[in-house]
Amino acid sequence: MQEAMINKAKQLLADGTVDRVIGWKRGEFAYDITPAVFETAEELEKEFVFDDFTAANVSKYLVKESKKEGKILAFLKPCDTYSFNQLTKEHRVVRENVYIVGIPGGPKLDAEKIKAKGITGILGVKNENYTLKIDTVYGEETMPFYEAILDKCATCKSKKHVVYDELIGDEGEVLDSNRFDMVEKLENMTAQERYDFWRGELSKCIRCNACRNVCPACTCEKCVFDNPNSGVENKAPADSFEENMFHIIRAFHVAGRCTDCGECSRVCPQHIPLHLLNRKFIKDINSLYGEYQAGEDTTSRAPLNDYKQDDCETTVVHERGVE
Amino acid sequence: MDKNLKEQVLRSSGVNVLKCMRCGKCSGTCPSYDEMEYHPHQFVYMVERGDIETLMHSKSIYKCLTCFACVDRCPRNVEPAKVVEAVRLAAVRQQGNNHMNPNQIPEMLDDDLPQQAIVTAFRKYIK
Amino acid sequence: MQVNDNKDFQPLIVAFCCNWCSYAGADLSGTNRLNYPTNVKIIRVPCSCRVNPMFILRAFQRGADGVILCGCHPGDCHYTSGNYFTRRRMTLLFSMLDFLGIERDRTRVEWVSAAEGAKFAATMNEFTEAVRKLGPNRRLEDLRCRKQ
Amino acid sequence: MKRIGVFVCHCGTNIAATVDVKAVAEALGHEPGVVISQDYQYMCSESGQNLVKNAIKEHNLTGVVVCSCSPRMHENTFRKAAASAGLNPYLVEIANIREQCSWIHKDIASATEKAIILGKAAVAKVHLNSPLTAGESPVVKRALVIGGGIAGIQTALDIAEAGFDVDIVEKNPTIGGKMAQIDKTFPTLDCAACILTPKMVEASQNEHITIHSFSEVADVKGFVGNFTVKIKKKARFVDETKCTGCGLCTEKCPMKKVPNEFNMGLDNRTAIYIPFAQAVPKVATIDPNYCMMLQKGKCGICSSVCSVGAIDYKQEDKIIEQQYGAIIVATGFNPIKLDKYDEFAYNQCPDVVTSLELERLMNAAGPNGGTLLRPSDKTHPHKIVFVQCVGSRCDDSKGKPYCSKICCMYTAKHAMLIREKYPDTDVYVFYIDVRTPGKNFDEFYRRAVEQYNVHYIKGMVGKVTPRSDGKIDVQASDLLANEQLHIDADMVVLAAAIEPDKTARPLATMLTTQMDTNDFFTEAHPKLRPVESATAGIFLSGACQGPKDIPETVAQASAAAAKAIGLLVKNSITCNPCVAHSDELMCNGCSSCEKVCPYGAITYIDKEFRMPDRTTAIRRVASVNPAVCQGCGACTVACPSGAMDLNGFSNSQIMSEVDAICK
Repeated sequence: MQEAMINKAKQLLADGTVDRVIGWKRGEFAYDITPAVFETAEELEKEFVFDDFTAANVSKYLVKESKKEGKILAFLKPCDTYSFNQLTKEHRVVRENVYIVGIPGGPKLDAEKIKAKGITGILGVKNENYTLKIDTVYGEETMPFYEAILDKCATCKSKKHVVYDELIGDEGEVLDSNRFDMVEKLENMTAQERYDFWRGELSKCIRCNACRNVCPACTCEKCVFDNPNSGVENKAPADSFEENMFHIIRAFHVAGRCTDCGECSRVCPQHIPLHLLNRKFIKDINSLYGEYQAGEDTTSRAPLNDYKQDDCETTVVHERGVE
Repeated sequence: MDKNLKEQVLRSSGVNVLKCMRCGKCSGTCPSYDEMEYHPHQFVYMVERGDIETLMHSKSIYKCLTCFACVDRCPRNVEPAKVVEAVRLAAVRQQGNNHMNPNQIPEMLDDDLPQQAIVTAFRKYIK
Repeated sequence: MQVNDNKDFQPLIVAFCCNWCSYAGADLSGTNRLNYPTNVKIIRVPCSCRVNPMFILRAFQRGADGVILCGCHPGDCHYTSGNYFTRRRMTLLFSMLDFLGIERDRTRVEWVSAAEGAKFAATMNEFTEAVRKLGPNRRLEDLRCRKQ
Repeated sequence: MKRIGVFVCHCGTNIAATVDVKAVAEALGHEPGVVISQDYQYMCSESGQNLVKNAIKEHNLTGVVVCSCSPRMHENTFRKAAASAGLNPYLVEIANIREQCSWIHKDIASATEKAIILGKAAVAKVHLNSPLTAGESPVVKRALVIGGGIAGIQTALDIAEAGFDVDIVEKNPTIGGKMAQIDKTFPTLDCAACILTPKMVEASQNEHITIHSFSEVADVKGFVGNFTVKIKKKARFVDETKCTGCGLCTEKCPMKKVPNEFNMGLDNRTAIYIPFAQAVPKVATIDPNYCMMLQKGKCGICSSVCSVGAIDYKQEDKIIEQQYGAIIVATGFNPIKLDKYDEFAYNQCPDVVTSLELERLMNAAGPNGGTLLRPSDKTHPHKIVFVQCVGSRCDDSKGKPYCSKICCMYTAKHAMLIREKYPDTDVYVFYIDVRTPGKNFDEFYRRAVEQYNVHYIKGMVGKVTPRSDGKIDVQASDLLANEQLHIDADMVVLAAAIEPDKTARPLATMLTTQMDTNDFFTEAHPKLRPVESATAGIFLSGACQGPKDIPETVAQASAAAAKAIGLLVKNSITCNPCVAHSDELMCNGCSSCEKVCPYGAITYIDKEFRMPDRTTAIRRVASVNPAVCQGCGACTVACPSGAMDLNGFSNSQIMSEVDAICK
């Protein structure tokens, strides 16, 4: 796959279709893979990486990159295409300046899950018949492949590319996922249990802003939490409420725009399941205002920027069973 | 007037009789009109008033062909044929009142009565 | 189940009222001398759709025990569509607060027209009582702000 | 730090009886920034106002808080007082301690405490108030009327009468609209053409009125007082300025088999045509779908017979652009299509006609020269059945949910005219209800029954079946006689529901005006502002707002004209300064705000920004037109970055009120 992508990129650079390529390169560790921009065939040969750890969604980088001179090639996984479409809809990326090559999606691996098995010093991995062979400095280790995949991949919603200029590999389909299971489980708890659950999770927040910085829906020129005129400016969680406020408002601001790409939870260093907040909004929107998948197209109206005269009243919340 | 009966008819038909604007198109379109004592629009109105028993005892409920012309043409989607059907159903359900009691059987028996008739009678009335 | 009904607790209620219907409705309940508790403090906004979820969270953060939002009845908005947006936003916000385990009765949206002075007073009485029963807001409070 | 003055009003005993006003003034005097805190018996009285004015001057105040009655009562009073003392009026805030405090509470201690908190909130807010200036925007003294039916004509005439220029845009080759097709009018039975055509001529001759016939509105930009409209003048292949309307071309045109839309397709016209004798402008138009010259390049007869050389086969659509101060929508109505009502056999039998077709059949200028004949065999009908409410008052899935309003009356008119002219003809009207509210309307209907012996039968027709002998079997129930009827009619006339013109929906989008689910334009207030749309500067005239008969249409047309004139006489409009504005440095250009704006006040511009690294970047940012924005604030919540804020009710102002109350 990596080979095919490098060749495609080289070809498109050579024939002048694109001037730059956004892909991924390796950091200090085998599993430490970050988005990077390449300008020459040599750079691509040397550093371009695409493997089971390549989970990062590059669409957000295109907000800046697509506004630069010339055209950029972007390799987008199915989930990334939803983010890209949503950004196009919000005029955040310049579609004409991006050449999209759709590439197959995950499941991608979660290095944390491998480490949790006590496996350290990871040098590389190989998936052999769904057994993960892990090459470490201490020798080879194995574990079942599916035990090591990212949570966001375990509840994958779609293998379909909603936007692309060309595809490498076959087109997939929208999947029936069980992504709302955990939300439902929480909904069925008592209010006290839910409160305890979230207090436990959110109190771990260190306000590193990684969730905000990785989120393809959080592309504000300046975040309200950094805006002195907003009245809610704050940099760090000084008390138990501020992270509540931060995460509720962040989820509210991306409600109806979040494509459920799962990056927020993937990057959270404290392992807070932030995606559950977004999914709660998605689930509510689907059930109250009709099925809506952000990023599926570039023309539909976002549910929070829309209304029907016979929408339900807010009392639907109060009328839900016992607390 | 039996309120439960009205509710039963409304429930089993699924029809909101209050949507009727009394235009009479159902009766205007009904092929069995002349056969019926109560006509489709009257069915709807009488159900609205709760006068179900009169309808149940009228032969009209068996004259409806269930051709659905009234359902198709009603400007307000009231679906009169479903009301007729529901009244018919109410009548069928009330046949439970004339159940046969097994104790009555011996005196009804005579040599001319075919056995099959007894079996049929039970099947029909016991429920 | 609430064991005691917090008879002596004086909750702090913040009410956001739209200028055209609900604020006028609140004025009317004053004109008609209809009582409701002093716990309720009204903030005037041009339209219910001006109310940002941040205002509501901020009120809770700073120690409000209940927040109620009043606007024109759907279809009667002075700005034609404002309250329809309010309805969607608040439904989702309240649902999220519920999801986070915050007591549902601390938040409410009520449509009060300029003619409904009696409804305004009744709503405020009822809402204050409901919040009183819940007791002080602990789950959404910034304790730091109370220390002063 | 602001220098704030606090003024607590006793309102006689209205406030002072339950609120300790001295204590309030005392407590608020200790708030940060407050330099003077006073109480007075009647703050709104002249001496009370002088107290405020003097304090402003004496203490050099930069903010004023008045604790008094509702701002809905006296906010303006105190704003004016402040302005006269040289303080920006928007630096005044009111704390409502009467309606929302003293009048609803009995306990002095707690009411006083609450009054102090309300005062503190107002002080906190006024700290963040900034001076606002009501902007002014100029008014272009020209109006645009969209639609040239009786509504549009009347509106245009009234506006022209007041001395303003007005343009009519009509999509058809002639103005006149539906009324031109009508034979007689109820309830007086005078001839429609006799009262309409003089108005059409008057419109064409008025020096203030320009008629753009065969034209459509292509684009609308701008806002109240200053709309920029693109009008598409469709190619009619005839030079309007040269054509004299002599009609020779229409006589000579060899293509004579074109369905005549003016006569509802009941007869034919030629490919080059003038819709009717009194058309305005009386100019020929070539129908490119049928013209052999335009289709095949062969013919050219019209060009050769035209003595003034008006024919131009190469004419193309032309876009003209014009500025307007006000726009009046008068797009009117159409009868609905009857395709889905199979039971009435409209598509099967030529003798089943709509009421508008009947108008043409009976019109002296119609296909039969005014003699009522069956379309199928041109014989005289002896039995005619009228069916009311076809497609009106239906469930949404079956037709239109509303009453079309005009059918009861025009059917009575038709029935009466037929009985008058052909006494040997039996007329039956099947009705659900006869609705005749209006001056002399019920009397008119009663005349149809009592004087003309029209048979009114309560009950809807169930089925219409054309028979092989040429008769039409009409099956219906007579609900009062409780019997089913079969009438062997010669003709059936269907009172088809009316619906807004199809061009209305895209127009509403261009104008950013609201429509209801039936595509009728929504008025700004159903009772008090019935001829204005919610969008400033857009007015509604005639049936585009809801079903209307001619008198109502004309009344509304004149009312809309009056409202438009009220706008046009102004040289400029003062804008509400409490409007939204966007901080360009923070705006993402994501279009969320635009989507929720009911007034279309937000547009986007590409703006160049200097980046920290000294490069420049072009970003799409929102820009609010203060003349259009009404200040609801929907956009401020839709904006995720907080770039959008509202003057007078800013995020930080409301937040500071919240903080003051919750302290």
